[in-house]
Amino acid sequence: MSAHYPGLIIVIPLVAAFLVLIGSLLNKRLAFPLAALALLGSLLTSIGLMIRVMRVGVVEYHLAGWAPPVGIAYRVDHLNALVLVAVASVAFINLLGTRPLVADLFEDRLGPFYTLYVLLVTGLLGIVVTGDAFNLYVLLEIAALTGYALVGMGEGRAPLASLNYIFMGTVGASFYLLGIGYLYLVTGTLNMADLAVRLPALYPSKVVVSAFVICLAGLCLKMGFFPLHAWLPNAYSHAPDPVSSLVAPLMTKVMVYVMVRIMLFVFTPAFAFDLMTISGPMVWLAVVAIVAGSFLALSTRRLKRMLTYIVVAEVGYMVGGFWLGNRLGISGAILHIINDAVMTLCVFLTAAAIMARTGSDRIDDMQGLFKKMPVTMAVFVIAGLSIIGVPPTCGFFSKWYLISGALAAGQYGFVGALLLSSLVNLVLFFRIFEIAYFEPFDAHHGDPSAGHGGRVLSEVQEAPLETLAPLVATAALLFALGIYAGDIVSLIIDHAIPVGIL
Amino acid sequence: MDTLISIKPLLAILVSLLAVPLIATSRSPNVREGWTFLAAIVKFAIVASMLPAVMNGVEISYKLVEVLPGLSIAFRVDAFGMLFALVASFLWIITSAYSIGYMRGLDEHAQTRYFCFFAVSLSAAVGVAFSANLLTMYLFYEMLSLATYPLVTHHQDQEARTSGRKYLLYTVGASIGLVLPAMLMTYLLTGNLDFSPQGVLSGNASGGTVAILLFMFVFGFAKAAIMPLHSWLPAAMVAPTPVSALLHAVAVVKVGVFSIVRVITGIFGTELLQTLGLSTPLLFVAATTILVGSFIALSQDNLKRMLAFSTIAQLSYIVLGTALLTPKGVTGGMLHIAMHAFGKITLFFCAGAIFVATGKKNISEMAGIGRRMPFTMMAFFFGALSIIGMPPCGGFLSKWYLVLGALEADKIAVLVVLLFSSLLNAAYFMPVVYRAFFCPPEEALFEARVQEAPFFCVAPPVITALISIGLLIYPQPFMQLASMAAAKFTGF
Amino acid sequence: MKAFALLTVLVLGGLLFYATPDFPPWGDPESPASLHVSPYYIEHSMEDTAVPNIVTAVLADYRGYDTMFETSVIFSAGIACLFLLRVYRRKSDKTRLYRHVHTGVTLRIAKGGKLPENTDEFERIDSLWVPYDLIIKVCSRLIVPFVQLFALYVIAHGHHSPGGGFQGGVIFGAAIILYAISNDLRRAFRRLNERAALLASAVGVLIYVGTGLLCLLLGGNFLDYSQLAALLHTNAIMARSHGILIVEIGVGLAVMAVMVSLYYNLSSAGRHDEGL
Amino acid sequence: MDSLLTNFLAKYNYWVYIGLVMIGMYAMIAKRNLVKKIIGMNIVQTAVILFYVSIGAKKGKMLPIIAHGHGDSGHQAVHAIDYINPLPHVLMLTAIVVSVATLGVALALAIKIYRRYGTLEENEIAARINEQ
Repeated sequence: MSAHYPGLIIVIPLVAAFLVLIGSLLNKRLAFPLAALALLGSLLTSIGLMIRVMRVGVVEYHLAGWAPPVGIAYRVDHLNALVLVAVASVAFINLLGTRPLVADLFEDRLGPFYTLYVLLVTGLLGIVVTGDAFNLYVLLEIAALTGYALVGMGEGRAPLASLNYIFMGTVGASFYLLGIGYLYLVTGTLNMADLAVRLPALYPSKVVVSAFVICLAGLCLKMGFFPLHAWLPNAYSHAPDPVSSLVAPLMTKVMVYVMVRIMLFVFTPAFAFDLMTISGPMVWLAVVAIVAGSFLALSTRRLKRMLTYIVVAEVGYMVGGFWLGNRLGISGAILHIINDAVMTLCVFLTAAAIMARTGSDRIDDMQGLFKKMPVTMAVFVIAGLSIIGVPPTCGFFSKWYLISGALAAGQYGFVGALLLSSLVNLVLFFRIFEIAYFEPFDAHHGDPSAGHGGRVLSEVQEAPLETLAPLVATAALLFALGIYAGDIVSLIIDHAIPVGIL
Repeated sequence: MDTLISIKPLLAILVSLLAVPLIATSRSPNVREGWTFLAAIVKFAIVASMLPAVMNGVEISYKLVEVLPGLSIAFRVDAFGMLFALVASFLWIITSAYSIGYMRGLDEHAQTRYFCFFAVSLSAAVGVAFSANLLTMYLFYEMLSLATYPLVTHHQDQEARTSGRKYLLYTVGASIGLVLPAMLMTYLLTGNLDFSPQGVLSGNASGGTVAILLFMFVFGFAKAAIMPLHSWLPAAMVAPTPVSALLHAVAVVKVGVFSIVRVITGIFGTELLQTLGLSTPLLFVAATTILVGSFIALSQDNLKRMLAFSTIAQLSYIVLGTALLTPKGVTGGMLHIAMHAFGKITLFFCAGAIFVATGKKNISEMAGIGRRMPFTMMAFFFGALSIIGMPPCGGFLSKWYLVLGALEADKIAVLVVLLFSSLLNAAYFMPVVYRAFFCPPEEALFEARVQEAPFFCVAPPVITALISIGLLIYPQPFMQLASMAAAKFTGF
Repeated sequence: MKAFALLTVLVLGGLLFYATPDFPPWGDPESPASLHVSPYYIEHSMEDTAVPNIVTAVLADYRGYDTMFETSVIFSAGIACLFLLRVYRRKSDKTRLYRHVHTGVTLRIAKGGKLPENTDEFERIDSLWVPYDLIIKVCSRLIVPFVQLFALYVIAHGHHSPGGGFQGGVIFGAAIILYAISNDLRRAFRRLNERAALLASAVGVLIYVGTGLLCLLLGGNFLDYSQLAALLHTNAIMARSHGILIVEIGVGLAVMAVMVSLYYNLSSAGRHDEGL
Repeated sequence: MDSLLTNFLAKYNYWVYIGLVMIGMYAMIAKRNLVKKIIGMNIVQTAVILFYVSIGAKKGKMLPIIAHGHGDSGHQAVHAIDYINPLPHVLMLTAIVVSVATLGVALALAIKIYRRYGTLEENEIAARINEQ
């Protein structure tokens, strides 16, 4: 069976998505367990796949039995295997952690919700596992489409934000499709490995150059890379809480993965880093992204919005790290894909737990929360420390690699931006800690006449155990990822980066 | 150099961390403080149990986990680390007792939180002492910054909030902004962050780079309160006095100077700095801090703030001693860690005891207090003597070595600074003592009736003052540890 | 905003123009795209799958995996609309409107009121006046069966002529939508209600995925229809051909159901009343 | 001049596709009405479809259904040069479905927005949001 892992990792949640819907038509309480089983299945499969890749190297899987480039093939190397595990575990943990919230928010549409949820995860897993450039587009659209729907179900401005997200996402995906079309036009193939073989002879062609630019622009749009990030903060902050905590950690990270995959394994580093002279400008854009994201985050007093701006800055970390073009920088970017997925999950999940209790997403309404929700806040502190980059949490180690890479590449602007963003994050999180630590709830807190929708003091209590357990597990994961960062890099990421990159 | 693999260093760090859940879940205050005491004693016992081996020239090391290729979280106990760990863990026992008296005496809120974070801070301090490489040290350094934040802001009022912000911004800001990039640059240049007696940078970096790195480190460890990054320390005095006593006279600030000394000796190596002539600018920075700190202390009326500025000045003695780069100077610097610790903690304990007994914070309100609190003020007197560097207190010894070091290095300017600052020390301490005991009866603000603070508040300063005196007569094991470490670092 | 739009569009257009001179001329049989992979499809689809329509062969077999997700995309769109728009709690009207089917007379029944015994003669309506057009109803009633029959033909004949599951499914869905437009949504629900449409869409995709899974369980790779040979009592090549038919049927079912479900939700804004 | 014209004519599909992409993009950015934006989005997607389909074309060749493919008479040699490239068509079948699906979801959201704000003009929606 283990030979079929690459197929099963997608097929299990896909089948489950339909079963979730059918099951929910019978009894809507069936939706959650079926979804949980499916995601557990793909998590276990992804771990199995990871072990297999570490043991035997690259695993290929020919769908429908046709060898590439005629058929679609999966090609799982260390890079996808690692990202697969991250995606599967984040999705699974979030599913468990948000159950009470979902049951409350979408009481009358649990079936469709979990169907879309599982399909979204299927799409993301598919994007990561596939070795076919066009197949990637289809899966991208599955992930995006389900994402639009889930985001659009939020309160207030969510539908508008989601519609903007559709416009941007569709343009991004269309650009990607167009880029792949250009490559197909000159090579006649859609298989990534085959493209990498056939492209070097065509490098001087303007078509390849345009394909590169269009693809990159599309991907930057999809991942919310500054200055194409405008859709992201609205979409993620207005989305329903259980959705933001799924989409924010995974969507941008998977798109960064796609960029890494396309640049390193389709265009090859020789083209992306040496022939195209955009590494420098990309790193500087990343610097701007980081600085802008950090300061935008400073400018808001709403918890979720602040976190989404941090996501914008973090995308800058990864893109900048990747375009440093050296082994350290790319290792840092890949490591940060994993670490940031878990960190973002952790902060969004805690934010969801907090907002579920206080009924408000304003930072100022978090007064006295350390007393009221000690465990949740402790997890929040750990996640915050990780985002700031305090050892031994994982955020420190990806920053370590990124800064090392930048120093080695002589990109001192990027070093400065990373340090600055760490300091801004310090301010951001300690601002919240301070509010939650000082200022005990006063009597008129939660008074409707006070103008904000907070709840009365006595109602605010610790989140339910169902939410706490995944939260604590995520926090533990932050430490584990930090402590084993060296092993992750030397055992996995080192094998994922082409040998030519020093 | 013999090396012994043992888990003891890790245990010494973990003891107080493990005590946290016990402290946090204790139902009655007595049980809670019982756990604190137990943890403190066990910690000291573990540290002390490693002393004989270290005194015999054995280094104890333990590698926890390799986090990055060639870079681990690892511990190594040498003479210098031992010296600091010994001081910190011993004083924790005494401070625990003092905390009980102080916190109960003032009926403070959130005492459980206080004891928990106190324990965490101690773990971090000992962690810094026992770190085998810069990464591990950075880890515990940050942990200490964050763990002391709730202690500094304990009162949760507006003043505490402002001070807390300042505290974090200075200490964490400097460490992220300066130490982290400096550490990364060092790692990129050398591929190694282990502390070694010859340093790791020599031969790997140009003179300019070394100079930049040196100052990034020296200012980055802002806990050492070297000017201009000193102003968090007076602000942090809003904390309860035991916190000021143990953390802001011993653990936190000494972690700062300890880190600087560690980096100077273990990463740069005294030889490298000597050849590059970098000792002079370092001496200049330290001397400036000493003099300016002392002058500002002269002008303070709030007793704790005065002590804080005195601490700022005294910390730079240690840097100064190390920057002399001579065996005697380094010995003096290291010895000063211990001597200043005992002296300054006594003074803080006294300040707290006065506050508990009378509610007074300002020196001007303390005229004649010696008649009411004779034990406390006697302890204060001896503590002050130790800081000034006069016999019969231990402070004399460390200053003596510093002076010898300055002569050895042939730096007369340093000698002048040392002597002049001693004068300044006397100028700001002696009036306090004088007015406490000898002010005319009509000016005295207190009745001449002995009414001391609670026992738990008075006994600790008396004990530390006695130890301070004792250290002049029998300065072991600190003397031997300091000279061993100095010999190792300077290569003599 | 307009200036910005113009600028963006011009930059983009410039980029695209820049590359076009290096394109092979339109319709060039020697273009690289026509020389690498596609000749394999053209020359081997007959012997590999026994399907003359190469597009079908590539769609449902060589790149069948894409198509499976394509069906899933349609399915997600259906669920997405349902999720976004569906309104479950209906306002409890004080009065309800009924129409006498044969005469078109509208009755207003007050709260607590009852209809006459034989309720078949009355149907519930939502607004006071609902168009009641006999000619359209009768004409569409005549057209719908033929459209449906044609849809089945398109699905079944996809092996040999343009057509297949998507096209057939859309046509079948259009037939039902035509019925719903010419009558009203409530009547359409009587033919194909919401649950049935949802079930059909899920089952349709499941047929596709299930076939693939069956191949996997029979020992081949996912979607390798040749493994079905033993079950279908044919050789591997015909098994592929039949496999394609099976999945096309699944696709047709799913697409039909999703089209109908999309129409239900969009036309009534999720309220599932009479719509439009 | 002549070669320029032939070059232009030889690739007229591609020029048209570029024009369509530009029109669609312009509508998406410059138009205020959400439905017009959705239409713009659809135009972009359609333009990409046109581009792909143009790749597959071969002048004067058969559509990709094998002649005489029925029954036993079909076992003649098949030459790739005789048929147009089927792959882009397959890909675009998928892209069409994707664009339909996107359109559906976008319209559903537009309905939701209309339900909430009573308008589909962006500036009016912004005004409503500011009122709240």
